[in-house]
Amino acid sequence: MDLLTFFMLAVPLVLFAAVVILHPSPVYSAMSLVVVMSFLALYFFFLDAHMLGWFQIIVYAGSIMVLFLFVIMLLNLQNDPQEHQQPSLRTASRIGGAVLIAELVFLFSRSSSSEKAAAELPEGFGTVVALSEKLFTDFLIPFEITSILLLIAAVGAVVLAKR
Amino acid sequence: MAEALARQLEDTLDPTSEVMSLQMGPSHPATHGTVKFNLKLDGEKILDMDVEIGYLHRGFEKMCEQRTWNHVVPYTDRLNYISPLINNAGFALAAERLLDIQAPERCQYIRMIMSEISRMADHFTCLGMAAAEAGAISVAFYGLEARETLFDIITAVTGARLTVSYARVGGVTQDLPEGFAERVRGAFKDIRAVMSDCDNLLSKNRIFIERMSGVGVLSKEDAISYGVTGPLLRASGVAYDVRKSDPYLFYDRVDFDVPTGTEGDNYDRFSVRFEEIRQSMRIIDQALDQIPEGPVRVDDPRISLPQKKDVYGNIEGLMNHFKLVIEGVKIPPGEVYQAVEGGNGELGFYLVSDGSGRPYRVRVRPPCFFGMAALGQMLKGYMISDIITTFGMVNMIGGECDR
Amino acid sequence: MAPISYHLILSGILFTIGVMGVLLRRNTIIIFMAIELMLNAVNLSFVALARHLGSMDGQLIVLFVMAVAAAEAAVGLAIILMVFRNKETINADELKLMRW
Amino acid sequence: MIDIAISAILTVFILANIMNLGGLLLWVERKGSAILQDRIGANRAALLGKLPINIGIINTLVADPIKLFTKEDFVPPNADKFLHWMAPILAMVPALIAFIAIPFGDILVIGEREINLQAANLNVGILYILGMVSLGVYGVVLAGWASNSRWALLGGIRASAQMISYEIALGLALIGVVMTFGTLDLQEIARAQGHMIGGVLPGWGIFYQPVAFFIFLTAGIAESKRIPFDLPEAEAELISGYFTEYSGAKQATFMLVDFLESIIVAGLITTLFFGGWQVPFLMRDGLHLPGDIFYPLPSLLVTLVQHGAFVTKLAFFCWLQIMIRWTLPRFRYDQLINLGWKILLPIALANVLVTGLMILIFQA
Repeated sequence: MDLLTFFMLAVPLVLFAAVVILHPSPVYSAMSLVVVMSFLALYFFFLDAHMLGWFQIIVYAGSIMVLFLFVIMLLNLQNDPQEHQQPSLRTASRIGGAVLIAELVFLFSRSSSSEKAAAELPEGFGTVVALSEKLFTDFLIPFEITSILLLIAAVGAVVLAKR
Repeated sequence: MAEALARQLEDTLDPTSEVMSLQMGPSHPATHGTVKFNLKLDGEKILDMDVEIGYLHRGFEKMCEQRTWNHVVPYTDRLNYISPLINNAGFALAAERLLDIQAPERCQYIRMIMSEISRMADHFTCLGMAAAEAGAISVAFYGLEARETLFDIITAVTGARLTVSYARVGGVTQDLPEGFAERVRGAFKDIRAVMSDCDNLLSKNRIFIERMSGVGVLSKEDAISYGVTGPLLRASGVAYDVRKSDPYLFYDRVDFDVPTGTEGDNYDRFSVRFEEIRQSMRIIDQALDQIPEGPVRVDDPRISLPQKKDVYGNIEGLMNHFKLVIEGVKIPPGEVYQAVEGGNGELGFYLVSDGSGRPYRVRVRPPCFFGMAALGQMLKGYMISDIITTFGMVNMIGGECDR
Repeated sequence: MAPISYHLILSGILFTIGVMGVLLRRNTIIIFMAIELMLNAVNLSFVALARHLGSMDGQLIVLFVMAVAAAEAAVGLAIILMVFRNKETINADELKLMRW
Repeated sequence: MIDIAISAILTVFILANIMNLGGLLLWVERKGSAILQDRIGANRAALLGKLPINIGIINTLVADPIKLFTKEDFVPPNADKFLHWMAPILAMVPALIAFIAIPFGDILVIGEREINLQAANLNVGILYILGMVSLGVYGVVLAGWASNSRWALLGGIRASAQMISYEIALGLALIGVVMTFGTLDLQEIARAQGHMIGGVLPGWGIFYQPVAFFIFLTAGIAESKRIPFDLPEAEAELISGYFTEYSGAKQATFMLVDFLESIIVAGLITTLFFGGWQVPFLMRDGLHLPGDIFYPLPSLLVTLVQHGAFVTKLAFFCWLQIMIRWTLPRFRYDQLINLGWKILLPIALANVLVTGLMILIFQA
């Protein structure tokens, strides 16, 4: 993946991620997050994770975020009236976050492109076959546990929402 | 009033309240006949429902006091405008009871036949529109087609589709046209075909049954205490039909059943109306066999208008005509309540006469008014979609309900 | 292929934005979205490392993270709905009591 | 370079055709319903003054868009202007671009070059279409929210719940198909249906996955929000649901999206269950009739016949959806959700299980 593509994806990612946490309207936040998810999916494509890219769109952009929107609309949330939090904590977190990001950007400018080159990709990297072969052999037990977790979550959500 | 309005506004604007207040109507596609529902909703569930009627109030009862008895007849057309012939007959019957006369036998049969044809048209409209609002639009057009064949017959008899003004005190305006019986029986063939189509498309349709059954339940006791009549009451299991319990015209000479439901839900209402169309056809069939030849108006110059040739030909006829038109039929003082079975239930005319040519007081008991009163009770706890089907089955006709 | 550090730093920036969202916002749904953002930042580094090392393991972890995130979103949003029903607010500052 | 050009040409070809088909469907819906209901239907607007023949089709294809696109574009005063404007676009784009993964023919041979008749040759075509379908919900939901109208909001909420619920049944029905054919590539799936079962029965997906077909049809109609699943826009209940507050071109867009979605559903049904562009007995080199009879045919003719077959099947399923739309009443919200979760989902799961068992049995 060349640098131009990287920046074409990275800049909107950061911008929309910022909109997610800064916009007063929850709907705009959610929609920005959808954009972030979609850009991440593109990012995954360029990192040769084709399957994951589609999963990212279907699962995150297609389902989880619709769920968020559904709840926002169901509660009919308007813009946040005011954020009444301890101002000191607010300032501290703002400064801390800004410093951290600045540090990362600084690191970024310092990082050289003379690192160890990426490994050669094996045949069929990131395809359905490669993914599922691993999934159903090495990761079989985690896979089953995850499925049980999903089931529990589904039951839990139904029970909670019904009460 | 202002306080209530303010509270309502507050409810509407409160963003954190999960209860959403929604005003359905008066120009909502489902509120045909202009009516407004003030809803309190939790998601799609109806917490509270307030029915607001009166958008079509025209002062019918007051208007009648300014007109002679026969001039009231066109106003009655505008009550339940789908079945105006029943209203005509009801008003004429009431006036005749005040006069203490009987219309000629042929006239009574004609009124009965035309009432039943109107009832069928009414039920077809109700069922078709209910289906259309449930989404099955094709069925609505089939129902309208059947109604149109009936309206054709009505046009042939009366000269108008809706504003028929067919009855007069002491008779009807004109005799039946040539070949009426054959025409009606021919139309029945088409109607039976339409009904079997509707049967296949709706009565056996799983989606439709689930939309209708168990929805808008009105118990027998509630129905009676709300004063609901007609198909609504019969669907709740009370076999009350004015035609049976208090026969007018010659309903005691024909054989017919009063279909009833068991649950009091929309599906029962649907079935009751559907079955009533069949019973109406039975009644008309028998009446067409029994109908005698003879005059269609009472032979009394104080009540019936003279022949046109007398009006134009001799002074007595002209004067008679003049007196009847300008002063009206003189009905002796008294009061009367005459009920007929309208498309939606007991349609009652309470008339008071002071002996002049005009009614002193006219009061109509509109059948769907009581259905609308019970609507809130029927729908509490159900969903928005159920309003549509239940309201369709109550079959509110604005002209009748608001007068 | 851009150097691996680029991807990791981008991931770090996204994660920081997520953390700031949690700290700054008081609307639980937005906090929740910020958490999703953090999860995605981590996913990003997993995928980048998987690409760098030429091994599928990273991608598989991401798959699991997605499944868990879906479960988390379902339960979390159900909880938020419940809280809103009981408290009529989803402002994190007003939800001080653990029991409701 | 030439490959890119070919892809571009194919994409333009598909988009142009699909847009036309969408407009045509509007006419079929009007005229077809009129025939069904004993009405006359769209018949105003004649070509060159008064022609003896009624060409209502001109009306719906030309006059209607002109009328809709020149109407005032009204935005409610308290609406969210930006999202109100974005929503139709967000609804339209996924519906349009989903088509590029659907193959509409086998290969077209021009000189030495073999062109795969599929605008984008995606090896995960099914996932792509699922992704696009799941993105399509945003336009609807945002339209409902941005209009700042209670009716629209109710429509938006209904739409989001309905589309998420039925996506699951849709996806599980697809898994049965994917298991049968062992690929996610729609062109490969279409090619795999070219054989004959027992020499007479075409090897179409419906004969392997009949249950999945019915689930897919049901869930597909639900995804395209048409009767009996048109609750988000149920005109008797919610006026127009999520696009109550839209007018002019934007409303036309939403209407067109409905048709586009039903064309996608028809295209997917055709490809997955009815052999796509396959014609029974017709192979790439000619007609193979039972009993080893073989008529060689020119490659171009075969391609044209196959494309014709695809279009015919597509048209049939579009028509089928329109007929369903004019026949059935619509569900109620709770019944709809029940149907999705309590009936379709278990059946789809059982179908996946049975398919897996069958594959195990027949491979062993």
